[in-house]
Order: sequence, then structure tokens, then C-alpha cells
Amino acid sequence: MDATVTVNGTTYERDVEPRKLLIHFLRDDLDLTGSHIGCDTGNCGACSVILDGVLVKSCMLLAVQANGANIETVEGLSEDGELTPLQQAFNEHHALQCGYCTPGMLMSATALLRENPSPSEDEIKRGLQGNICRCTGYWNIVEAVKSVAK
Amino acid sequence: MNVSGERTFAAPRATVWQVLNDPASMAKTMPGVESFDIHDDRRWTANVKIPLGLGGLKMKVDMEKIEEREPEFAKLAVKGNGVGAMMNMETSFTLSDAEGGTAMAWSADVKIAGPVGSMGQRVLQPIVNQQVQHVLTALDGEVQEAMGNTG
Amino acid sequence: MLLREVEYAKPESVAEALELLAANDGARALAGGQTLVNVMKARAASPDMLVDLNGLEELKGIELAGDGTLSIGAMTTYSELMSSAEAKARPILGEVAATIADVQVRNRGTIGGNVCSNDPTNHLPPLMVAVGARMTIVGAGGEREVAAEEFFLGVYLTAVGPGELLTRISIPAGKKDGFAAVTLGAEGTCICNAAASVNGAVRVALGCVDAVPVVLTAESPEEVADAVRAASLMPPSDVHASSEYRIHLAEVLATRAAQEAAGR
Amino acid sequence: MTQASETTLAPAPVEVQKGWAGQSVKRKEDKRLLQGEGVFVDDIKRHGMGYLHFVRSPYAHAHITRVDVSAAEAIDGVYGTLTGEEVAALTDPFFQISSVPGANIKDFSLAVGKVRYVGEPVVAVVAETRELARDASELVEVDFEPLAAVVDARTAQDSDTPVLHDDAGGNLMWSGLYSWGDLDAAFAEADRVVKIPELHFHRFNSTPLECDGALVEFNRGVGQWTIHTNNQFPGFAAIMMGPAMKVGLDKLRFVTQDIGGGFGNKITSHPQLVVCCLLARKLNRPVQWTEWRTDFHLSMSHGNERWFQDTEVAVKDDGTLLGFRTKALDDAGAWLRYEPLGGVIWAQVTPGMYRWRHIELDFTQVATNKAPVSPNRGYSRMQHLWFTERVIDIVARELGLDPVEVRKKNYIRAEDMPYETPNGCVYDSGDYAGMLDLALELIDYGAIPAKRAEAEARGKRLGVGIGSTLDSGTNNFGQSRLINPELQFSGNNEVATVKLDIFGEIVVTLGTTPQGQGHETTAAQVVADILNCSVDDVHVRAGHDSYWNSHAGFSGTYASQFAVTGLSAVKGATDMLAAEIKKLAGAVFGGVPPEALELADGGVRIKESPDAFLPFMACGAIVNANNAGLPEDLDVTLNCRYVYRPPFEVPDVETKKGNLTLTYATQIHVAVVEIDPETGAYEIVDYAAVDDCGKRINPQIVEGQVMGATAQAIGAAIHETYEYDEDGNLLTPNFYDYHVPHALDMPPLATGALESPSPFTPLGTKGMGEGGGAGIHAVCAAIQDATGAIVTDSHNPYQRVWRLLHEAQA
Repeated sequence: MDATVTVNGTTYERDVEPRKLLIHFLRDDLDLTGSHIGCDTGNCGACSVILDGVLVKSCMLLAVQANGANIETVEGLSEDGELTPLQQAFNEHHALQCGYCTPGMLMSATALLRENPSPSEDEIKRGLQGNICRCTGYWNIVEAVKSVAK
Repeated sequence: MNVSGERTFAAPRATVWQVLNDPASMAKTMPGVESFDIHDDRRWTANVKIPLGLGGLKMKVDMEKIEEREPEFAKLAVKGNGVGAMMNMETSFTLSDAEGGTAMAWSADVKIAGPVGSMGQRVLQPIVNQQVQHVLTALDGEVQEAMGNTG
Repeated sequence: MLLREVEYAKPESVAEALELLAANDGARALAGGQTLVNVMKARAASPDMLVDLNGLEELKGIELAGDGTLSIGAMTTYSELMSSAEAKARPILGEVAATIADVQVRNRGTIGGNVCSNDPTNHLPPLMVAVGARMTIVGAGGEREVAAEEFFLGVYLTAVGPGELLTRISIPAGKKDGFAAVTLGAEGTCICNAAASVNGAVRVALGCVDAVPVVLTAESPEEVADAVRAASLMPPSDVHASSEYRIHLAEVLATRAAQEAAGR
Repeated sequence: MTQASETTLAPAPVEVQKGWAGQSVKRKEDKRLLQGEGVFVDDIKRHGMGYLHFVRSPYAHAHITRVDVSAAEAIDGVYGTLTGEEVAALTDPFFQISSVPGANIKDFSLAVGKVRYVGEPVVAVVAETRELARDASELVEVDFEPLAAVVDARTAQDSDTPVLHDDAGGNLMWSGLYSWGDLDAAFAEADRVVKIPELHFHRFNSTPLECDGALVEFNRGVGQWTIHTNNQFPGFAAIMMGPAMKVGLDKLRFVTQDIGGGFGNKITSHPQLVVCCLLARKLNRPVQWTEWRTDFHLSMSHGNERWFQDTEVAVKDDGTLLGFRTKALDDAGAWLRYEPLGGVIWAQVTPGMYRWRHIELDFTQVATNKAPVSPNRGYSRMQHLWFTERVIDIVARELGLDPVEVRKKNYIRAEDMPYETPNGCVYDSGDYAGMLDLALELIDYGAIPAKRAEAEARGKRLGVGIGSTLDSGTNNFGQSRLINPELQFSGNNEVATVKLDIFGEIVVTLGTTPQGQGHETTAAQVVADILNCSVDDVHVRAGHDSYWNSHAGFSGTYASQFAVTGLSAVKGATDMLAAEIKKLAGAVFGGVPPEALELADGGVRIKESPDAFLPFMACGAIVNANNAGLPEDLDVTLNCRYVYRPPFEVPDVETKKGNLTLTYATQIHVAVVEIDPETGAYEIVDYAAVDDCGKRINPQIVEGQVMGATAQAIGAAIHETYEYDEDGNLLTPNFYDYHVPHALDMPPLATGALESPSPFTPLGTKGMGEGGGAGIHAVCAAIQDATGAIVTDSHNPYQRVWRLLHEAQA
């Protein structure tokens, strides 16, 4: 089936099997390997992307469902290598170690801050509840997001 | 997983026994049965697509009667082989005359393996119970039908 | 992770969706996909066709009638329910929706999808039964309304038959509601949950203890525990809770939900 | 152009100037990871690659009676398959570490004749797309004859229990009696013997967010495999794969870059890697394998489940601990892949943090129909340290003493350091009592009684618990001989190369496989300090590549050793480079001795007349592209390879004594829990963690390790468990029921640190990162405090806490 998708400003037109998950479409068909897969039950959030302005887990969407949609992934956050304030804060606060959950964390935090520029610590934790990390214990991630909140 | 219970049928024991030992009617009690073939009066195979709400679970079910004491007790070995799940079950039932018909005490030791197991016990156990209820209800129907024929 | 081959259709209207569902008994409606797609990943059971309901405006929207009755479109997401002013008329709805899974799931997961998948640990089946919701089901034979306690038939099985769709859920006016759960981690999957609503007598619905919500009534919150014991529940046992422990949790949570409802 | 000069003995170490070491330099790795430009193994694509999917056993224990791949291979787009039969013909069984009887098991990379756990790979299918590979795997017909499953280690050796490995003659894999000191004298002197019938450390694992994977290419012309993988111990994988595949180790080129967490769980993927290699050769095309979460839970790297039975503790009434005796029963699962090393690694911390001298432990390891065990964060030491901490709290409860006092009375004292343990290990440095005071201060221990009352008023039961733990780092692999005296392993090593390129760029390669520990950054800090330049001038290549020739037998990242082995190798190589730069400059300036020269501002100059300056660029250019006229005997390449070897001896096989680890980092945690007595549900309302990890090269990275390990321990204590039903089905096969804690589950955390440099390492650093097990000890202690019942299991979900409360009341 036809899937015409705009990702980080570039429009792609592909023919995809209906059964192909959006996360596989991004990683395998478009070679945008920034978003990751960490589970097979929709729990871990490593595949989180922003679809038409809404934060979603791309492992629970079919690629054909994204036909005509506008998707933002981690690769589209920074402009030609210039880290955003949020990415800079992750570096400052050692909010990542292996980096496998980081793309999902950045997309969730980005969506949170767009909706609520000055979230409380509890609101930050709720905003990241759908993103599992096994290296940091989350404390530095919450601090990094807090430091960017207005 | 052990599941058991009692059920009374408004029918004489002989009729209930006859239905329980007729592979054709037993096959019809299987959930989502699509086809079956009878090898002999002790062994038969049914192809089923168990309706799981969100989709069908295709399975080839081989039944074999391994013990029998007419007309009161029988034990069956059931092997279900499908891609979504493998099932090994041993089930037995005891019939006794009861007020208004026949009382059947049944029990089953169900072993499930394969992908459906990865859905978690809290979903799996209710699904198994549902299929058992389906078989019992269908059995009721078969018994009534058998009553109808002989009536 | 890798689904079986499946067909996909995106109807323009409810009518077209019904045609597609009626034409193929292996077809299933795809709402938010937050349960269905995961079941398909496990390849335990797979539909032959997915009929995508996203984009059908007829199934969206939350209306508050003069008498306080709420009418919620089946494709309303949890996030929309949480932020809806109308839904504040029955506060428990938004409060419970806010504890379901996480932001990403709440942005896609729908009210209709939750009740139609009827996973025994879901939050909404017991809540809908407790508040006395009524489900509007549409099919070839026209439209009918089913009360919540008749709606849930089994795991992934509801009154919505082949070729039919749940279009709306209407919830009577009321405020005196409660919900209590013991979950896997903070606001995680429910190990046991209970919803309650007080309208004169106490009406309680228990989740996680059977394939469908178990309905109980009592005169007052204090008698709810007895009602639970009297129901002789036979809940499943799993790694998180034995049957015996789940029955105990049901007693405690039913009482707490009833007390919360009475206190409102 | 240049041949790296290699020496294994470094010249006199150069004094490390105070500079980059000790600073929390921002990580070099972050720029790519933050922009989604990291390269994880599933990101790698090759033209024509086939996707591999395993047909896995649905049964825990069954004979394989028939395998038929014809239907699968007939599908258009399926490239081919591999069966156990083919593997048994093409390869030898993997080398076994164990002595008899474990030594006799035949372990192939696919099941041969019999399956021994649910999820065990039976057949591999390779196809054009991921989905097609799985479709085709459903057409592979495998007939099984199910057998009864062995799921409880305690009955594994009963006469009527089925045997997994007929070659071993039973389910016993390995056993060994460890006994030091004079047990009889200790128990005679004791006022009282505290008996603990049974303690159980549960089965779980560290669950890195990225599962295993590989992309393997076979170069037919030279018979060379290039294995892009996230295996974290290539040295070990090569030692296992080479002999099995009957090829030289140089034919196995391991390449890693970014790894999504390891924690020990990515040490034993060699069976799957062999399958990928065989198929890459058979199909003559690259083979890509990605493991999904449910596959990982079912089949990989479970932690050691260990029972401590019939424990007896000799104590004085004043709380002085004299000694203990216990029987440890360890469940290795279906195969010995790194086991039975767990049977000796606990002995690195035999007394825990306490001064008792008379210790006996009878260790037994058995096979069961569960997933094979592999190292997990805290490997085998966490289990033993949990045991010693439980003993302390149970003894304190029995004697009616405050657990804080019993710890302080028995902790090894700062003035005793370096302290030799009863079995010959040497704790290098640390102030345990001082750390405990700091932790109690952070948790405001004095206010606990008031907080307990306030919680009681809210209907909650409050409890506080201490968990002290050691993080032994840098293994002496000679301890493997206590498992099997014939083994030819001992010591440890790691390799680094540092070179000046033609234009003077400083390029470092490591032998390690970082999975988030920031090696590129800390290595750069050490190099920059010695060459007196900026960390930004030091380029550390990402990941591992055996073609860089900067690896050795023990290369990898595991067992908390980078800060010692990795950084010491970097220091050694950089010292050599610094010496060579000075030797070169001395020649160029004309007979100037090294002592008269100094490195500064990206070059080398004469101390007395700094304007005589030679930038690194010039040095690189001279040696690499402009070397005419240099003195004949000038042995300078500016490309230095150094192999660091920690100072170890081979342990004594008879007495089982010897120094098994070089350094001991320490962690003391305190947890405060609040229990809802009606449901048993509880949460951690406050938490403090104090660590002493020796000299900290990058404090922020060290603290990150402590936090991560703490979060994993909290998850294990409350939610994470691998439990099986009696048929050997795993009840927590994915994140539905295996709840990994998220941000909302984390308690408030206060951290503190001391820095006791290690006297045994070149930089005073200590290996660290696995000591977080303390969180399990602390939560267990806090639950015992809150419920008043004795906690005998390391895993306490709400249901168990509810039962503990009712036991205590009954």
C-alpha cells in the first residue's frame, strides 16, 4: 500500500506491506535508525516519535496509518549539528549513558515542554513514565529536563 | 492449569454417555471447529479456529480416548497443535444419575505452550475458562439434540 | 514483533466500516491499537483484516446533555477525555483515565478500544459498569443500546458482534464515584482494581478477578467487604497475586472505592 | 608505514599532573547519541543481507524426534536454514570451564536431539525480510516428545528427577567445599549459634534495553568473518567460538560501536553468533540477527538463583560475629555458558564487609530446565553479599541489637586496610563505618522514630534498612582454577594503543566494549593529563575492533574493571608515547636529555628555553613522512601499544586461598519504606547511597553508575522476577509482567561519596559499577524492620509483604 510520510521535513513515498510497523518503516525503509526498539509489548518507549504534533509509540502503529502524516524523530531535533537546549542539558547533567533510550526520552521531553513549558518534578516524571531506561535510574534525566523548564 | 466443575443435563445417563462417545457430536462442541475427521471410535482430529475476540487461533486438535468405564467414566488425551499455541490436556468425566437427569463431574489438566503464553497468565486463564464454558454449552445443545432425535 | 500478513482498510464513514466488517468475519476494528497491535505482535491471534476507525469524526466528540448525561464517542482518546471540560461533569472519568499506562498510550488509546478489548486488568470495564454506562452498538440491523454489565462477555469478547461497531458510550449524571487499585509500580498495570458509585445504595464493580467485571451492591461501604466475600470469587492466580490474595485485595479495594464514592 | 612497538613493561611512570582527571568532563559520546546518530547493531545494513529468525522450543524438556525445513525453504524469499544436526556436524561442542561432571555436557549452538528450556533455539531460518523469516519459521516442522521439567534446584538431584544431560550422569554440574579458619573453635567460643534454615536469592536479570544482535559477513576469499555485534566480552566469545568452529581466532573479527547496555547479559551470546557465522558462510551473504524482548527473557542471561541452606552463625551476645557455615545451592539453568565461574567469584567477598575469620561454604551448582545463567550486574558477589547482610540483620534481631551497632562493631576498620580476608583476598582501602555515618546522616536517621509515628498515624508501617556492599573489580582469572584445576587461565589484561598521526592528531584505541560507561571520555582525560593537552585534542575511537590489534584474551567491558585495566593500559601506552616524543625531540634539538624536556601546549619544549618548541604535528610529520637524517639508533614510532597486567599470583588450588580481585569499591545504601498494611503494597519514600570508588577520574560518570545500579536493585527487590510454572513455562516472558521501574517508580535519592585511593593501581582508581546490589539488601532490611518478620527472600512483591505482615501478627 502507498505510504506518503513527511519525516523531519522530508517527504518520502514508499509502498509498504500493511503489517509493517511504523518503527520498522522508519528504521529499515527510511534508514532513520535514531528511534529504537526495546520491547515487544509497547511498554518501553524507545520508539517514541511525534506524529502530527502528538507523542506516540511508533511500535504500536502501522506504517500505512502514518500515510499523509508529519513525523518528528530525534534526528530532526537539532539543526545541522547544533544541539538544542534540551540535548545540551542531557549532556550537562549526564542524563544518558548507553544512549539507547535517549531518542525516546528526548521526544517525550520535547512533547512535554511544548505542552507545559514549566513542569513540576512530578509532571516531568509523569511525562517520562512511558520511557524505560536501564542505565541512569532517571534522576539525572529529570534534572536535565527541569533545568530546561522555564 | 487445573480446571474442574459439575454440570447436570436434563437427559438420561445413556443419552449423555452416547453423545460424549460420539466423535461427530464431540467434534461439534469444539470452539470454532472448521472440519474434523474420525479415525475410529477412540481417536479423531478437528481443525479449529478458536475465536479469541481479537482474532482467530488456528489449531489442529487430536483427541484420543485413553480410558473408559461405560457408562460412567472416560478419560481423554487432547493434543492441540497450532502456531499461536500448543496445548496438551488430559480431561476426564464421571457420570451419575441425578434428580432430573444426569450429573457430570469433569476435570481437566491443561498445559499451554507457545506464543499465547507470552500474553500473561491473567489473560490466559480466563481464555481457557471461556473455551471450556463454550464446550459445555455446546455439549448441552448436543445432548438436547440427541434427546430430540430419540424423543 | 513481526505481524502476520493482514489486510488494511481505512473507511471514510461508519457505514463503510460496517460493510467492511460484515464482509469478512476475520476483520476487526482498529482503534488506538494499544492492545490489538501488541496481541498481533505475539502472533497468538491475528485478524485477517484491520478496519482503521481513526479519522471517523462521527465517532469522536464528548457532549454534555442538560440532564448531565455524558455522551462520549468511542474513538475519544484518554488524553481527550482527561482534558475535556464536559467530562468534568463526572470527574472520576478523567481521574481514572489519567492513571492508564503513560502519555504515549493515552494519546492514542481510545475509550472504545479499551472496553472492546476488555483485557481483564483494564481500568474502564469495571468503571463503566459501576457508573452505569450504556453502550451504543451499530450494525446491519440498526442501532441498539446495551447496559455496561451486559456488554462484557469474556476476554476480548463483548456484545459487539461480527459486523458491528461500538459508536458511543453514554454515562448518566453523578459525582459520587470512586476507584481504587493495587498496581505494578506507580500507576502501572492493575493487579486488582475496583470501581464504585453511590446513588442511594453502593454499586461496586471488581476488575482483574474474572474475565468480566463482577458487579456487587451493598447498603453502605462498610458492608461491601461482606458482599465481596459472598460473591465466592475464583480469580486467576499469576506471578503477582494468588487467587486468595486477589480476593483479599478485592475486599480492601472495593471498600476503599465505596468509601471514596460515599465521601464525594 | 610504521610497526607499533610493543612492550609489556612500561618505562618509569610519568607523574600525572593535576588536570583533567577528577573533573566531570562532559562526555564525548553524547553528541552522536543525542542526535540519533549512534550506531547500534540493528542499525547496520548490508546489501543483500538476510534476516535470521530462530525457531524456538515451546517445551522446557523434550526429545526432538523430527525436524523438517522443506516447507520453510520452499517459500520464495527464504534464503536458507540451519538445523541442530548441521551444527553437530560442522562444529565441536563449546569448551566447558567446569570440571567433571559439568565438563561432560555437550553444548552446541542449536539444540541437538533434545531441548532443555522453553525458548531454546532449535532451527535458524534466514529470509529476505524480517517478517518473512518469522513466517517461514512457522512452517518449520519440529516434533517433540515432552518430558517432565526440572524447575526447582532443591529437587534437581533427587533420584526420581529427570536428568537434563545424560553425558553428565545427573543434574549436578559442579560442587566445591570452601573452608577457612577454625570452625569448631569459633562455634565452641560462641555464646550462641543463630540458625537460619533457608534464604533464597531470586532469579532475575539486568535486562539491558537493547537485546542481543549481530550482523555477520563472511569474506569467502580469506575465510574471514566480520562480526558486528553488541557482545561485551569479545575476548571470551573468541575463545569459545574459535575452537567450536575449528578456525583460528584471527578469522573472527569482532566489531562493536554503540551498545545499548550490557550489565553482563551480553557476555554469552556466542552460540547465536556461531549460528550467524555458519549461515553467513553457507548462504554466502551477510546475516542479520536481532533478538526481540520476549526471546531475550525466555533464553538469555538469567541471574544466578541461589539458596543458602542450614546456615549457622557463631556469635557472642554482644553482637561480635565469629564465623558462619552454610550450604549454597546455585541454579545454573539448562547450560553452563559462563558458569560455574559463579561458584568461585563470590569468594572475592567471602566475609562481606565484616571481620569474622571462620567461614565454611559448601557450594553446589545444578542444571534445571530454565534459561542458562550468565553474569549479571554484581555477578555472584551480589548473591553472597545479600546473604551476609541478611545474616547481620537476622542476628541483630535475634540478639535484640540495633543493626547499625552490629555493623559498626564488626565492620573491617579503616586502620586495618589493606585487610587480608580469611581466603587471601586483600581489601585495598575504605572507611566502612565512616560511610555508614554519612549515609545515616543523609537519610536523617535520627528522625526515623518520629517519621515512624507520623506514618503510623496515616495507617502506614514505616521501616528503615541498611545495605552495605563491596564492588570487587578487576578479576584474577586464576580463580577459575578453583573451579577446574586444569584450566590454563590466570591474571587479567587490557590493551590500549596511543599514537601521533602524521599531522599530530592523538588517536587512541581501546580493547574494551563500552555500553554507556563513557570510556572515550575518561580515556581522553588520562591521555590529556600525561600529554598536557586538552581532552578535545584526543580522539578515542568508538567501540572495539579486533582489527585494531588493541585487544588481548581478557579484552571487553565486564566485572567492573575499566577504571583499572582499561585506564591503566591507556596510561601505560601514553607514558610510552610521552617518552618517545621526548626521545625524538631530544634528537631533533640535538642531544637534549628527556629530563630537560616537558610536554605543554600541544607540543614538546626545553624547560629552560621554552621557545625551543616542537608541536605534536611536527613530531608526527617527522616520524611518519620526513624521517631522513634521524639518528640510526633512534627507536621511535610514536605508535605505542601497551598491555596492562594487574599484579596477580595463581591462587592455591588446595587451600582455595589467593588474591582473586585487585580492588574493592564500597557502597552503603539506606532505604526507608512505607507499607500499606491492608494490601502489602509499599513504596520507597526515601533513599541514600554513599559510595567510595577510589580515585574518581570523572565523578559524574562514577555517580551515574551508582544511580543506575541502585535503580536496577530497586526493580529487582520489588518487581523483577523470573518465575516458572511446574511445566517450565516462564511466567514473566516480557514487559507485560516483568515490570521494569520507570521514572515515577524512583524514590528521592541523596548521594554522598568518599574517595579512598587504591594503593594497588597506577592511577589509584578502583573498578566500580556493580555494587548497586546494596539496594536489594537495604529494601529487604527495611521490610524486616517495618513488618517485624524475618525476610528470607531477596524478592518481596506486595503479596509476600502482606504475608510477612500476617505471619508477624500470628
